[in-house]
Amino acid sequence: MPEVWVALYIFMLSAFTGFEIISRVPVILHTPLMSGTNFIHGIVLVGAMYVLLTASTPLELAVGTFGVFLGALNVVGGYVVTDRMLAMFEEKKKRRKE
Amino acid sequence: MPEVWVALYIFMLSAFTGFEIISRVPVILHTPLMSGTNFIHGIVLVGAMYVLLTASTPLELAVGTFGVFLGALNVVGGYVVTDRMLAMFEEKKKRRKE
Amino acid sequence: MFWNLLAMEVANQNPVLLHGTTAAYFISILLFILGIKMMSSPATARKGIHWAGLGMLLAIITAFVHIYFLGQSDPQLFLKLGLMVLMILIGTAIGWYSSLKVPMTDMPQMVALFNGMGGGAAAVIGYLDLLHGHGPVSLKVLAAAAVIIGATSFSGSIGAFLKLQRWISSRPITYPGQQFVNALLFLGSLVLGYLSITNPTVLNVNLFILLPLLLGILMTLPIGGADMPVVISLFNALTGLAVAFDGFALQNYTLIISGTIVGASGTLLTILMARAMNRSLFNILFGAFGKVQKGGEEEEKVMKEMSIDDAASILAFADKVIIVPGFGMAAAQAQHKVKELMEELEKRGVEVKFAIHPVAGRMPGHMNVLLAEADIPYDRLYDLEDINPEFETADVALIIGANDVVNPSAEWDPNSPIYGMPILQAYKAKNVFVIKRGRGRGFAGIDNPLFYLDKTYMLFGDAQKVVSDLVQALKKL
Amino acid sequence: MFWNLLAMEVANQNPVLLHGTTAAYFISILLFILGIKMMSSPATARKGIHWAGLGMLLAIITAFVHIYFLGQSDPQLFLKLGLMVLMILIGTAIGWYSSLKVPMTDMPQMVALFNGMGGGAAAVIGYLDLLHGHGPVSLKVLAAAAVIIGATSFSGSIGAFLKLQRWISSRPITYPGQQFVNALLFLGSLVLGYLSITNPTVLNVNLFILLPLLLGILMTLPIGGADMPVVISLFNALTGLAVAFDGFALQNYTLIISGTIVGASGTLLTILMARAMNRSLFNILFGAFGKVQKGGEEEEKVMKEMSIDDAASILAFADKVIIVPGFGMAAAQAQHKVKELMEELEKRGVEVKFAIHPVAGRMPGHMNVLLAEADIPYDRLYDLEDINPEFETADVALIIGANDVVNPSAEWDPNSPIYGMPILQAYKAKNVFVIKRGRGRGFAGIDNPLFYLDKTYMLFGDAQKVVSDLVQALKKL
Ligand SMILES: NC(=O)c1ccc[n+]([C@@H]2O[C@H](COP(=O)([O-])OP(=O)(O)OC[C@H]3O[C@@H](n4cnc5c(N)ncnc54)[C@H](OP(=O)(O)O)[C@@H]3O)[C@@H](O)[C@H]2O)c1
Ligand SMILES: NC(=O)c1ccc[n+]([C@@H]2O[C@H](COP(=O)([O-])OP(=O)(O)OC[C@H]3O[C@@H](n4cnc5c(N)ncnc54)[C@H](OP(=O)(O)O)[C@@H]3O)[C@@H](O)[C@H]2O)c1
Repeated sequence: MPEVWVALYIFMLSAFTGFEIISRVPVILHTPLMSGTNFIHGIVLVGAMYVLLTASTPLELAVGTFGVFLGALNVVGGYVVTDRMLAMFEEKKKRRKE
Repeated sequence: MPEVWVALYIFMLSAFTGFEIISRVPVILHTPLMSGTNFIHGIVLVGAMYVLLTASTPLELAVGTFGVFLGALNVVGGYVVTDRMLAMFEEKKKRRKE
Repeated sequence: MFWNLLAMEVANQNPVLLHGTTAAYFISILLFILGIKMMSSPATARKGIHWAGLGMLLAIITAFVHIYFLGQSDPQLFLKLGLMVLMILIGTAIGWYSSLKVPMTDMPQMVALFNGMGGGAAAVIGYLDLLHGHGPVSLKVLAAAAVIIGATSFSGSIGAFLKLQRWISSRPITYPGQQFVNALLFLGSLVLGYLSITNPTVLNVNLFILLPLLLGILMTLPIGGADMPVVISLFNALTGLAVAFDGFALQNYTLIISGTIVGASGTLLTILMARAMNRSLFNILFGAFGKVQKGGEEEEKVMKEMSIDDAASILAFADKVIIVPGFGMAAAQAQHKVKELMEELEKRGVEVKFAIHPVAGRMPGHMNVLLAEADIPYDRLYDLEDINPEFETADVALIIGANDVVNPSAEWDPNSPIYGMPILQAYKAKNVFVIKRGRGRGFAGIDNPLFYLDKTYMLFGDAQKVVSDLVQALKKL
Repeated sequence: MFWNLLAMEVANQNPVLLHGTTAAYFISILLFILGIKMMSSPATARKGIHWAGLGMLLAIITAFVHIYFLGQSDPQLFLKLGLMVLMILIGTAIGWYSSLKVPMTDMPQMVALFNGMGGGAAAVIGYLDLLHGHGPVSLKVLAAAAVIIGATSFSGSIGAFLKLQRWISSRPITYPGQQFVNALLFLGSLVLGYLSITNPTVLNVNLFILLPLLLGILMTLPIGGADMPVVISLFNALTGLAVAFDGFALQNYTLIISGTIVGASGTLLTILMARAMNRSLFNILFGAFGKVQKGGEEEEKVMKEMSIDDAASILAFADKVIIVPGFGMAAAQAQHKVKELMEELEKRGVEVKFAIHPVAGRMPGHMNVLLAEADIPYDRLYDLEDINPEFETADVALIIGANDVVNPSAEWDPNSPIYGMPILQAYKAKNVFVIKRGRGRGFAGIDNPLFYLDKTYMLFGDAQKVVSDLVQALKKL
């Protein structure tokens, strides 16, 4: 199968997967889930790292470095924020004892 | 990405898609849904057609032809049975008027 | 791997054909997925199968066009195309006719049958791939897996069909060492599969496909009638998986994706169905093993009969009557008479409710559809959870041709094959009236202790006749 | 397309590296998907983010290893690797510190901020791809789309952050022709995007990235504070999409799959969130457009105050009191005092219930957690649907630092920005007591007519102080 079609197939299947996983989340989880998926797109850090590798001019090097920095912020901040939010659910769960 | 990995990625995403779509179906739809997915794997007919094209000995020709026949039964029977079952839901829906 | 197919694809460097067919298959898969999504909600279910059907039509037409162009150098191309058309026509004729003719109540076995056909086709593809003998070992292993799974699903589904159609006994058939024999067959399949990969002679491969064929049929023997829908669903998932494996062998993404989706969704569906019956999958598959049915229990227990007039007068003076319809009402087409009965009782101030079990009848929603057809108001129908607490306060539970769905063995007898299945607790009502033709058993083929209770009275006869007699008697009161 | 990356991959024909990295990324994605799945159920939510975090760690390590081997011929390899490590360390330090330090109540803006960073990174990748100028047009179009979407998400998220942090006014900021200006900016982006593809000079590409940056910030201006969580979710989905487009440009499946999953799940999440607020997405995004706030309504309406002692005696002699906690209770850390108040009232035979709005506070579950911390029994807490019918029979609705969640404009005033949002109907209670510090507004920044009702009495002051005064007064009674 041609490469572009492979990418499209994967795109379609990923979209369905993402869409279906989320359907019917309780309201109470909306914000942490938003934050959690926010963390997932931190994978852009990996993309930025490869792009930095390809940099050949000083401009590209500078911009690429900046990209890695932004990506790292996304990953780390997204993780810590989500974890802090979700920690509250654990506490609640423990207290509820049901 | 190597071909085998592409296939594995697609396998994983398809599995998630299939799994997620079905979660939380009402009991009343179990049988028609089983029949509906039964129809979907009738796509094996298409596989059997390609295989028949590759047949080079009389044995292969005969077995391949048989495969196409089985596949066609799966497709047509699966479709009609599912449609008949699901037709009952439409009737019900109309009568319920809610 | 079908190396000559691959060679044809490589030789045929027509970009229009390549992108065109890939796009068409893409749309097919999209239609399949959307179709299944729609099928999982009652409101859109029927549109779902139509969308999926459209996808299938598109895929088949695409395959024809693609094969036509790929096979340009094959002298037998037109013979092969002709065979395909012919087989599809015959298959369509048989499949269409038989599935339209068959009564609604025999649907589960039809699903089993057509599922088996798909499994057979999947096995055939793996079989031919092994015979070809080309390609990397990893793909050969997948082809062999497709043969094992596909062939098991083929013969197992046929076994299920025969049982449900009562062409062989629908009771669990057991014998000592059954489990051992099946395990042996499975190991044998693995060994012969290994031989078919390393040394793909016609003999080896033919022997190889025989073992799982035997295994499938032997596997279904010990499974009781009531569990069959779950087992059919399992075979359905297996066929999906086999198709996906064929897809790897054929390097065909359409097969991989569709097959995997069915494999995964079918697995989940099987689990959901088993859970709805309160059984574990393991218990269903292996539960009957070794548990040889006791023949001793056949001492004739007594069913008390009651006259129509007596029954009518008790009904007339009841405060609350819960009607439990089952397969027998469907078979006798008694729903219109039941409506009359309801009206007659309500005229006398009796509160009438209908208790609908999710698997009453032979089709999901069977009872709802029939009662709706007779214009019985929807708000008189109650689900299992809603009605069960009410039986205690009902003066009469009137069972019309139901059996398994009110069988208290499910609660009382841990050795019963249906133990744990949720039932309508008709036995809690103050009186139980049962309309059935005689001592016939239900779908699950097991005895029902409810019929022998002190408070239970039988009204023997065809459901339509008995109910209409009841209406007459009520009118005369 | 990053042709030199592709060249490196082609040059490096090490099968161990190839299969190893692909397998590692495969596992990362699996962990992401399973993580999101777990995050969508309260019981497993926290384990979910840990799994996803593990996946991310694996992906980053894999990327380092892969880049190290791919870049063997690059004289700047170690400079680049060093920069990566440095940036990741700085990013980790800043991200970790700021998100640990920030108070729980400021979480929404932190999510916005970090989401914006991801959007920025996605835009940077597209930007560099355009500058490179190689590759087929179809991939260039995707790179340009990544720039537009990523940059809009970057500046829009920062705008949302500034608004939520109150560094700029959180009220909708509108001006005539706003819609037109934004449309113009969007069209301008498309034109410059076209130029950047056909003629990728540094000037063109730099101009190109500026427009969506402007668009993002202008788009968020007219959106009110209460709608911000939905808009942040939308930007989150957009960043996901931008990452997926980058993945196409980089031919990197990990980015394609993860980005698409976030794009799709984020889109659905946005719709669900908007639906939970009873708003349409269109209305949220464009609702404030042109609707210039009337300044005339600012005539001082009167809030009636009440003394602590009077309030305490009314509470003491009530039959039923419903307490509505909100952000103010969290800010004042008054939950332990509230517990005392509840006990004091129950001692006197008053029935006390807590009404919990799903978005009370600044975090989902904010109220539940705080009340649980104070050991208030779980069965005293009631959801919106369960408690709303009860306000009518309550003698007092005691509102502790809540504002938006009891704002009846949502039901009464079709012009209100929160019209249609489900609220706790405290206004139906016989008396309404409100504890807050003064005339401060809530998260949404809008006025609350409830405070001016005849039956409403204000108890001004810090929530902790007022509640503890109430407890003292009750004890003295
Ligand atoms: N609904 C579904 O989706 C579905 C699908 C597959 C399987 N099943 C299975 O089907 C069964 C359904 O239970 P059920 O209680 O509805 O039915 P059942 O257990 O099959 O019992 C039906 C009873 O009706 C009687 N009967 C048959 N024809 C009759 C007639 N003309 N007049 C009066 N009585 C008649 C039979 O006894 P006589 O012969 O003595 O008259 C029989 O005992 C369950 O075991 C379920 O698992 C359901
Ligand atoms: N829960 C979530 O997931 C979430 C996430 C993001 C946004 N939001 C939004 O947050 C809002 C929540 O509504 P809400 O009613 O809980 O809160 P609110 O509308 O933000 O109102 C809080 C009120 O508490 C008062 N207050 C502040 N500090 C206080 C203190 N120390 N003592 C006493 N009173 C104090 C304030 O008035 P004074 O200044 O006069 O004291 C203010 O009017 C909604 O608009 C919701 O959409 C919620």
